[in-house]
Amino acid sequence: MSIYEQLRERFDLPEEPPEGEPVVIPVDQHVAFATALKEAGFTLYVTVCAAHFPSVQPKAKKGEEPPPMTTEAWEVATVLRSVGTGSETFAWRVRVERPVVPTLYSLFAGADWQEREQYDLVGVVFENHPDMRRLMMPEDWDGHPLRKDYAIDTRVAPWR
Amino acid sequence: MRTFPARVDPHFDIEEYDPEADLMALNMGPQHPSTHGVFRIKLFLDGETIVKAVGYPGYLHRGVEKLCEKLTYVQITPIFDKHDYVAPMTNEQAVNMAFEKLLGLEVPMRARVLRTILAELQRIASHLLWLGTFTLDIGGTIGGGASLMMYTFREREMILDLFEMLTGCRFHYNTHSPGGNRHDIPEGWETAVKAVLDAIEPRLDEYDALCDNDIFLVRTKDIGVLPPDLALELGQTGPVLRGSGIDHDLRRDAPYHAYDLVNVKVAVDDGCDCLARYRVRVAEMRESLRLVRELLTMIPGGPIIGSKPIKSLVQFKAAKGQVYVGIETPRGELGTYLIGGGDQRGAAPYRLKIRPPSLHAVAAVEYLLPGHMLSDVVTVLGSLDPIMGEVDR
Amino acid sequence: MSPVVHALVIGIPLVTFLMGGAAVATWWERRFAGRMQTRFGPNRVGPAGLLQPVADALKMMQKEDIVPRDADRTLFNLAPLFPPFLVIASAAVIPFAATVGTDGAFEATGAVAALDIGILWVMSLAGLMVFPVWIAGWAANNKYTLLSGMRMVAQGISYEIPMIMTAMVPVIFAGSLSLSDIVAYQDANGWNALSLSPSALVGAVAALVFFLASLAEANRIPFDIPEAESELIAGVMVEYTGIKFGIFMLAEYLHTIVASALTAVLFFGGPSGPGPEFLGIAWMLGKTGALFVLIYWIRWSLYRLRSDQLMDLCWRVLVPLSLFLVMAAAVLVAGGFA
Amino acid sequence: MAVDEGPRNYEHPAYDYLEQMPGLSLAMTTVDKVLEWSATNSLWIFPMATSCCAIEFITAAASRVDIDQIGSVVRPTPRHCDVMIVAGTITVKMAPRVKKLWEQMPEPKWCIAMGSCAISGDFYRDIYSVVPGIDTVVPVDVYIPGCPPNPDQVLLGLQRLQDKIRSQRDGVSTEPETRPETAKMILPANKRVGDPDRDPLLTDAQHDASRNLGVGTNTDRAKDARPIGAITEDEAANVRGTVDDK
Repeated sequence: MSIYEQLRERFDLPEEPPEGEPVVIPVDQHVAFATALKEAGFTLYVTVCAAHFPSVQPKAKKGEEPPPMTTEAWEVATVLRSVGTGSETFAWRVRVERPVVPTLYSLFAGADWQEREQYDLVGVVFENHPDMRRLMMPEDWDGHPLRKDYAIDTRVAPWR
Repeated sequence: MRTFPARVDPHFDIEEYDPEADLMALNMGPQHPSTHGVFRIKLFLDGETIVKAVGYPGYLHRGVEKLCEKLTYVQITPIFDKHDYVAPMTNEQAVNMAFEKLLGLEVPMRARVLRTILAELQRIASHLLWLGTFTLDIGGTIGGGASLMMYTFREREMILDLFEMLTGCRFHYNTHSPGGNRHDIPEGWETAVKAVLDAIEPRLDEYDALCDNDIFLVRTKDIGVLPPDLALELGQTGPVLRGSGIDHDLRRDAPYHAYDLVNVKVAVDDGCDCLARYRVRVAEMRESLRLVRELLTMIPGGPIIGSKPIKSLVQFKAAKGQVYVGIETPRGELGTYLIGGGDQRGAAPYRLKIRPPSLHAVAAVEYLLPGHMLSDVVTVLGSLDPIMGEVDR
Repeated sequence: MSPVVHALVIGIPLVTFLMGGAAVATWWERRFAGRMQTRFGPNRVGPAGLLQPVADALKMMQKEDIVPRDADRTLFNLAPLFPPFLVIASAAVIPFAATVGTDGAFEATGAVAALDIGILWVMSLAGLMVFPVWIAGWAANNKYTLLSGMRMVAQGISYEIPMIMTAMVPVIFAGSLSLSDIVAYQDANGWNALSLSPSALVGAVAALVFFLASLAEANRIPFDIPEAESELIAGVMVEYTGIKFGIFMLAEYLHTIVASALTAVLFFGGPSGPGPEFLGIAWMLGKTGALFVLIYWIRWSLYRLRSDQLMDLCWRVLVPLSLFLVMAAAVLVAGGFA
Repeated sequence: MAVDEGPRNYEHPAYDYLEQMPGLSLAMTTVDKVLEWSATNSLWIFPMATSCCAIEFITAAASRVDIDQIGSVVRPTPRHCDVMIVAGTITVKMAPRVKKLWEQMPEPKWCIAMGSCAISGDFYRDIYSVVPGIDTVVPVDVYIPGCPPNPDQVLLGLQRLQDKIRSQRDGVSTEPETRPETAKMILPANKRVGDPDRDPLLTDAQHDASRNLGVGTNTDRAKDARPIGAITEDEAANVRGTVDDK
C-alpha cells in the first residue's frame, strides 16, 4: 500500500494524487499530517517553501462583467523524505488566506531556521515557533522581499 | 546502543544561566578567518566554555530566488553557478533537472553519463577544498594546516583544468541546460581525466597520513557529536548525515543521471563526530575516483542535447505545476522546489525555492557548540562544510 | 677589561647578530614554508627576495600608529617595548664561543655577562615574559586580545615548571648554575643529551621536555594557542599597527632563536665539540640553527592543540615527568654514574 | 554614505621631524625612494572575502600563482594590512561592516575591488539586498575584472597597484573623476537600528509593519519603488489554482 493510500484512510484527501503538484490539505490538519508521515518513515526534514499569490483581477471575457478580484493567498509546501534504499519524497501544501501556519518545530528541529527564512522572505508567520525573527535580512528591514508586491529593485538607502 | 548526551535547547534564555557566572558575549564573524565566508556566531562564554551559540546567516543574501522569478529557464543556469561556488557543476545539474522534470524533457544518454562524470569530478574537487580549509582551521594559516591546503589546492587545480578543457571556464561553467549539455567532450579529454585520476589517487594516501597524527585525532574525536535522530530532524544530508551513521545517499537510493549504471558504495561512519565526517569525505573521494574510472569506459555516442530547441520559449508555455527535485551534491541534498508559470509566456518560474544543504548543516551549530571550548568552534564549523553563498543565496 | 667595555664589545655584536638573525629568519621562514608547500615564497624583492624583511620593516615604520579609542593608552604603548628587551637580556648570559683557559682546560666564553647564576637569570626573565603579553591583551580592550592574554598567562606559568625542572638536570650534573660551567662539564663528559654515559638517557628525555616547554614559551605550533589565528585572529597583536606590531613579531623570532640557543647550551654542549676551540662559535651557531630549523619544520607540519589539552599535557605528563627526571639525575649523581 | 574620493596624501609624522633636521633635505629624495620601494614591495592583504572570488583569491595565494612572491602576506586583521581586497558580493547587511573594517586599517591604505560583483554588483546589481559596487562604500584604487578573475589576475592587479603607488608618490598621477553612481548617492534618510539618533517611533512603526504584515501600504519606500517585480494578471493566471474560477 502506497503512502498516499495509507494517508487517505486517515485524512480527507482526493481519490488520486494530483498530477504534477503536491496535494493540498486543510491548514488545521497540517501538524497531524506531518506527524503521520513521520511515523510512516518519512523522517528526514527536507524543505519548506512558502509562496505568495497576490490579489489580481482575472481577465474578463468579451462583453461580460469582469470577474471579482481573487483573494490574496499564501501557499506553504513542505517536503519530507524517507531514508535509505528506495528513498522517496512526499510533499504537501497548505493554502491560507491569512499568512499564519502552525509550525513543525516540535516535530522537526530543522524547521527552526527554514521557517524563519520563509517568514523573513515571504512573510508567512509560523504559529508557536519559539523564535520568529528575521534570518536573512537585517533586523530593521522593511517588508518581505519574495512577496509579489515587493519590487526587486526596491530602494535601499543610501544605494538606490 | 550508544547513548548520547541530552539535546541542547538552542532557545534557552541566557538570563536563566547561573547568575554567579561571569559570562562573556563574543561575536565571531561576519569577518573572521575561520567562519568560511561571512557567517556570524554570537557565543556566550563561561571562561572558554560555550554556554550558548546563536548563528546569524544572511550576510551574503543576494536575492537569487527573487532574481530567478525574472529570468527564463535557460537564463537561470549561470546564476546557479555562483550559488554554491565550490561545486558549480552539481548546482547547474540540480536546477536543470527540476526544469527538465517540470517541462518533461528527456536527456540523451551521452549527456547523462557526462553529467555523472562531471558531478563526481566536482565532488573530488569540492572535498579537496574542504580538506584544505578544514586542516587550515585546525592548524592555522601559519602552520601545518596551510601546508596541506596548498597541496589540496594543487590537486583541485588539476580538476579545474579538466573543466576548462571541456567548457572553457575555470569556475562558472554554464555548461548544463534544460535537456542536455552545451559542450561536447573534446578530443583527448578522457585521457587527460585518467592522467589526473592517476595523479590524485596516491596523493590521497599522503593526505591521510598527514591527518593520521595524535593532534588531529584529539582535536576532532568526540567533538561536535551529532546524534542520528537529531541529524534527521535537522534535515542534514550528505557527509554530515552519513557521518552520523545513517546509510543514505541519493546516488544509490534514488538514482538520477547514470547512477543506475554503476554500483555506488556509500561511505558511512557511525562516529557522529568531526572525525567521522572527515573519514566519510575522504572515503567519498576514493569512491568518486573509482566511479569516474568506471564511467569513462561507458560513454555512449549520440547527441549531447535533446532534439527540442531549448532556446525557443514557446514550448514551455504549458509548464505549470509544482515539482521538487533533489540531487546529491558534495554537501548533501541540493533540492529545487519549483512552481512553474511565472512569466506571461510561462517561461520563467513563478517561485523557485532552493533547498541548500549548507543552511541545514550550519543550523546545527546551535546544537553542537554548547559545552565545547572556543577552539572547537572552528573545528565544528569546518566539519559541517558550509558554503555561505549557498546558505544565504 | 672593565665590565662595561666587555659588555659593549661583546654585547653590540650580539644584539646586531640577534636582530639581523631575526630579520633573516623571517625571510628564511617564508622561503622554507614556500618550499614545503610547492610554491616560491618571496623572490622578487632583492636577490632571491633577501631584501623582503627590510621592505617589511620600513613599510611598518611608515604606517599610521593607531591606538583604539577605548584602550588604556599608556599600557598599550608600553607593552611592545618589553618582549625584545627581555629576550635579548636573557641572551646575555649564553656563552657563544670557546677558548682554552689559563690552565689549558676548555672554557666557554662569549657571554656578555658570565653570571654565576646564569640559569636563574634566564629562567626569571622567561617568567617575566608573560607580563608584557598580558598587558598588551588587557590594554587593547578587545575581547580577542583579552582571551589571548589569559591563555598566554595560563600557558606561560604552567610550562615554566617543566622548563625550570628540566633545566635543573644539567645543573645537577654539572654542579653549577653557571652556563659556562655546564658547557665545560659537557665538554669533559659528553653532551648531556647525546653521549655514551648512562646519564645521557635522563639527559635526552630532559632535553625533549625542555624543548617542548620552550616551544610553548615561545608560542610556536603545536602550542601557539595564544596567537591562534584561526580562532583569535592574531592574538594580542590584533589591535597593534605598524612598528608596534613589528616589534612583537621581532620578539617572537628572537625568542625562538634564544630558545634554540639555550637548548643547545644546556643539552647539546653549546660551543663544545670536536676540533679546536676556535670552532666553538661555529658549533654554537650550527646547533642553534639546527634546532631553529626543527622548530619551524614542526611549525609548518603540525596542527594546533586546544587550550585544555595543552594544560593536560603540561600538568599530567610534563610536570610529573620532569620531577622524575630531576630525581633520577640526583640519584645518578649521588651514585657516581654521572 | 557618499565616499570621499579626494586625494589621500597621508604622511607619517616622522616626515616632519626628518625635514627639520639640518643636512637631510638633500638626502630626502633618496630616503623617499627607499620608503616608496618598501611601501610597494610589502603590500599586506586584508581579505574582505565573501563569495566566489574568495576561492580564486585563496588559489592566488596557493601554489600556482603565489602572491607571496612579491611579498604580499594575507593577514586576518585589518590593523596589520595595507590593501583590502574586496572579493565577492557585498550586501546591504555586510556593507557597514566593510566600511568599519576599512576605517580600522591604518593609513596609508589601498583597496582593490576583485570581480564584477565587487566592481558593480554584476547581475545582482538591481537586487534589493546588494550593494551596486563596493566603490559606493570605500574608495577603490584598482579594479580586477572577471567573474571571478583568474588567480594570476590578482597578481597583475597587485602589480598595477604598485604602479599606482609609485606614480602617486612621485606626484605624476591624478585621482580619477568620481563615478556618476557615487555622485548621485544619497545619505541614509533613516538612522540604522541601534544608532542613538534613531527615532524610536520609527523602530516601533517598522516593527509593527512587519508584525501585522502591512507591507507596501504606508511606508515611503513602497511609494518610491518601481513595480518591475510586481506580478501582472497574466502571470498570475498562469499559475495553477490561483485564479478562483467560481
